[in-house]
Amino acid sequence: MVSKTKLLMNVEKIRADFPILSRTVRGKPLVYLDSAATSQKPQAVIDSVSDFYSRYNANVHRAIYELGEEATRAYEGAREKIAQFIHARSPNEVAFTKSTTESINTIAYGWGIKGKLREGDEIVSTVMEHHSNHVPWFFVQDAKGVKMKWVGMSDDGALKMEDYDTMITKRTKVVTVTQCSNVLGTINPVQEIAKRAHEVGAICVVDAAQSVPHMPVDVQKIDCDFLAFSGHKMLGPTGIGVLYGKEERLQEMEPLMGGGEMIREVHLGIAKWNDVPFKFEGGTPNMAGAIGLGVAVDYLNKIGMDNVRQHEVELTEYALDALSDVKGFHGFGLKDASRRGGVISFTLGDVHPHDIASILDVEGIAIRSGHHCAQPLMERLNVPATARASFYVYNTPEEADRLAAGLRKVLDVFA
Amino acid sequence: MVSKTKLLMNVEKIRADFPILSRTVRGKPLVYLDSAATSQKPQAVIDSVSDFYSRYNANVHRAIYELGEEATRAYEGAREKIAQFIHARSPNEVAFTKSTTESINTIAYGWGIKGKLREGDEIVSTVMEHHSNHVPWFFVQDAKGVKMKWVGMSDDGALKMEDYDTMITKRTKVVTVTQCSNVLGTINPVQEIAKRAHEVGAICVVDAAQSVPHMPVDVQKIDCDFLAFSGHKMLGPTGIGVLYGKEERLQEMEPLMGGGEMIREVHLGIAKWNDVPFKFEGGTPNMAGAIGLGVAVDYLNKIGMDNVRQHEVELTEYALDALSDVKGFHGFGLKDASRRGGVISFTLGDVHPHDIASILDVEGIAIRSGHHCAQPLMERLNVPATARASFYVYNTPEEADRLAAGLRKVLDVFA
Amino acid sequence: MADLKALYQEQILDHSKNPRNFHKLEPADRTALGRNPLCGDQFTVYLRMEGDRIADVAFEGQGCAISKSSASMMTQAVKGKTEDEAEHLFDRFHDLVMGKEADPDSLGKLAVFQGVSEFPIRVKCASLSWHTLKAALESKGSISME
Amino acid sequence: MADLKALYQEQILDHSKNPRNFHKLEPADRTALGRNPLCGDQFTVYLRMEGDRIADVAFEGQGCAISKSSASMMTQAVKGKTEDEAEHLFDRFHDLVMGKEADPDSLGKLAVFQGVSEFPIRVKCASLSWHTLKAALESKGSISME
Ligand SMILES: Cc1ncc(COP(=O)(O)O)c(C=O)c1O
Ligand SMILES: Cc1ncc(COP(=O)(O)O)c(C=O)c1O
Repeated sequence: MVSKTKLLMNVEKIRADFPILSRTVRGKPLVYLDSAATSQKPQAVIDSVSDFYSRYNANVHRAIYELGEEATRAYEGAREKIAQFIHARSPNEVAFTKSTTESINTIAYGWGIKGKLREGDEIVSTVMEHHSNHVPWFFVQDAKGVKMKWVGMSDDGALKMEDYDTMITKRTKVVTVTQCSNVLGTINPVQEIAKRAHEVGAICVVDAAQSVPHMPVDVQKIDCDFLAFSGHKMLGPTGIGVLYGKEERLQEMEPLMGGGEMIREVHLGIAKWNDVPFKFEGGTPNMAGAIGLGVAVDYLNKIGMDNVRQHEVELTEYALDALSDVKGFHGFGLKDASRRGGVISFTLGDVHPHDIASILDVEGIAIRSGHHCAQPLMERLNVPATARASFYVYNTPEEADRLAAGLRKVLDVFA
Repeated sequence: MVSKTKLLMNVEKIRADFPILSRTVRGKPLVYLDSAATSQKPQAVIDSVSDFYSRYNANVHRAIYELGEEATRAYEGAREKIAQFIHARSPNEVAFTKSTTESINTIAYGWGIKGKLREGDEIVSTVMEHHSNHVPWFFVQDAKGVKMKWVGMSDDGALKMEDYDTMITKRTKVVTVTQCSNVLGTINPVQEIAKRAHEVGAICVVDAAQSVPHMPVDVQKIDCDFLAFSGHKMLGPTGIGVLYGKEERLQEMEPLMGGGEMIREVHLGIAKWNDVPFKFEGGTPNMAGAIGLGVAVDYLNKIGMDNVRQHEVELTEYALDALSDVKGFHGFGLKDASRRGGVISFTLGDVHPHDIASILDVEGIAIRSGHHCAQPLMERLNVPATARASFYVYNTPEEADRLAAGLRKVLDVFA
Repeated sequence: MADLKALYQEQILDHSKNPRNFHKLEPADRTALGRNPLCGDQFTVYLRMEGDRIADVAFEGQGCAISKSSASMMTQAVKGKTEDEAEHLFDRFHDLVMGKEADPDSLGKLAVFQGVSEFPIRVKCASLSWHTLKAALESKGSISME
Repeated sequence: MADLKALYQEQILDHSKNPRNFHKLEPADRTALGRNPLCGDQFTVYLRMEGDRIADVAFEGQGCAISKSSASMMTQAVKGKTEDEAEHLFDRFHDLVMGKEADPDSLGKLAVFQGVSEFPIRVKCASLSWHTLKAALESKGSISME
């Protein structure tokens, strides 16, 4: 068992930066254990958004005046920070979208529907994807007669890597996979998977919605072609996401949305696209969102992504230990905390996850229950739903203890 | 000439609500005349965003805990306010997007590319559209072999309504038009155009990016099938837009993006959509953006949209008058301010619009120069670019005077 | 613990553990499947009608304590009622869980669901079986809520 | 007015009103079209080469005062230079307008464009003709900037 004092980060100092963490819920101090759904925001991020609106709000790129130049500098500055954060070769490889979901749809349309995929081509995905990395590919399947295959999973929650041996063939054009499961926390070997994809000339798409916020991610090391994540899950504002793509890939790809900003020339009936990444940023972007995400990246860098990761490993280990003492607790996923993110899905005897969540809510503890936008995975696990607790930089071992105590209360109610 | 004191609104009181308006630019007090690009934000909107992040930030719809319920209530409350603001029949007719651009792309894909349009069908647009209402339709044209036609414009900037007589035929399936030109300010008779569309069974799409922020808009009276606008142009946050659609139309239409929130059921290879409007809200939405837009609507309602409109008519009249005294000033668009929005595009002798904008910038005056994302209109006007000043609730006649004085300085420099 | 007791009343727990009329009805005149894909809840409601009257009613399926106990008590409440009476009762039940019912006690045993109104997101749990009943009465095969 | 004077120097205004080498070159060895669709600026640069050397250079087109005067002064600056010298001069000119040139005065007349560095969005205006020159030297037919 991890001792509570072992935690390397000064979590109390971090907590002080998050105003929401001092609030109470139903009379109890809030224990927020739903960061996999959306994270809380430090004051610095909140202030950066207010500051943009209060001091230099203007449309970016086209304004020939001071305000517009300040806004453009901050917006493009955020792009640079994010590019560095994921080790992209250049800021041109980072396009702003509204979410992981938009980023993946952009790839599915641009590479799949409007792109090069043909009937007979194949897409290899997995059973543990979030709906946002399932449904866009179903669009491609339906529009282009492309065949989909899904890599399976062992009972303990690891991808069946051997499935790739048979599923990846010369027909494979896209291999898509989540780097970290939002239900099980499983961290998948995306570098290995990208390599397999490239061996047959397929591209590799990585859903990094649960990885970029929680661990160091290096797109050059992974060598993926595309990677997608959301700002709101990494201390950033809502409504901002990132589409990373290798510059050549972005250049080859058709844009999803047409409009202002993304064009170079428009005549009646004809348009020419702007350079990457602007080609993918049709319409006025979420400028405050991008700038706030840049500040979130600063904040995470200050802590250090290695420390973030380490903190979550320790906390997950501690929590798994504390929870395993609760009667009827059944946790899903790998036992080894070093192979998973800070996400614990579980059931408790035959108490329905909805009831668990409601009772914990009364205790001030916010967890999630349901299918977590991963119904195919629920079918694979053969459960209608699970309860899920997820951690971030501001969570403490004491909160894991309160969760365990809360679950005991659930058992009391249903005794 | 309108006397300065005639203005009915207490603009000074309004200005005090906008923190950015007290800043200086290059040592001069800011005169912000670029609201057609993006508007400034009142403190109440800025605070509502901070407040969301500081007090009740949580993912909407699926959270079984207090925070999530508060967030959902506020998010859905914003939807109700917006529905009322545009006189929709029900909040189900309002879907949140990231921008006008996304809203129009959603229609073009959902109705056009994934929808019912076939080779031989026709789309009737106009020469005065913004790129965001041009390019998405070019996608449909290219993907489906649909033919596009563009209604022309008289030299003074009015749509040639008689073009509709010949262009709308039995082949017409979509008629799309901007309610207010972002370059000329021309207000188009969208109600009449919708009627013409419906006579042949076509749908009518209205780009309301420049109308909803500035005048009362009643979607039931217009009787359009779809209508699109952006939050950032109406005192709201960046990264939030609205897609209005008649409920039957939304039900018939395929979604643009697949992902979380927008589905009811997902199995491997198969997905069933959620109800409208959620079907169009794939991914975690811009919750802070939607809530902030709701507060912007409250703010506009408090002023009253009739007053907003009246203020801009008066200001435009005043400004046109003041500017017409400047040597070489050439204004585009209708002379009658009651038929146009608060947008004045102009040239000044043979001084290039870029130079005008730079010199005004040094005077603290922010205007726009360029093609305003309306290159086909520039071609129609036969100018490479124009300068553009645009007004909103916080602008004053004194600012119009400063603009006129600034233009005289431009003439001095180039004398 | 005030709200907790309000939500998980003794009777609710009892009905969730020992649901009444929890079986298939064969033959059934009308049947409907109700689902809430968000939480995986899923109930089938079976009806045997005598003219306009619900002669017998039963259900099968799985769900949370709120949805299961509500289904169980729903079957007890509507057995013997006419279609109109059942629909009227649903309206009042809906008001109850929405916190809009002025006189909860007049709803008899169903009044225990009043506490749900403090947990708006659970309203759908409490009303799933009722919606399914309605679908069965209207002979719609299945419904889906979210 | 400090910045304003810095940007719109007397010489810049003079060259924008009376551009030098402002005509077509016939025949030209190399030519390129440069455009900035944002503002509609558009210049054609014509070159007559003698071996590696720019024997003659001229331009045509339209644009703002900054882009036009820059094109005019560019033609004066590169006439007689070798390709390498011209490219090197472009690099230094670019540094100048980006505010990175340590010794502006060593650039001679071109130093008047130093003020552009205070207006980053105008950098593209000042460098459009230079990019076009480069495209012509590399025999690319046209370029587009934004
Ligand atoms: C008439 C018109 N349509 C569409 C748009 C596009 O709006 P957005 O950039 O917010 O998507 C604009 C504004 O730029 C506009 O003025
Ligand atoms: C693994 C994974 N992929 C994709 C998403 C979708 O992210 P968003 O809703 O921000 O688009 C999520 C989060 O919900 C996720 O956990």
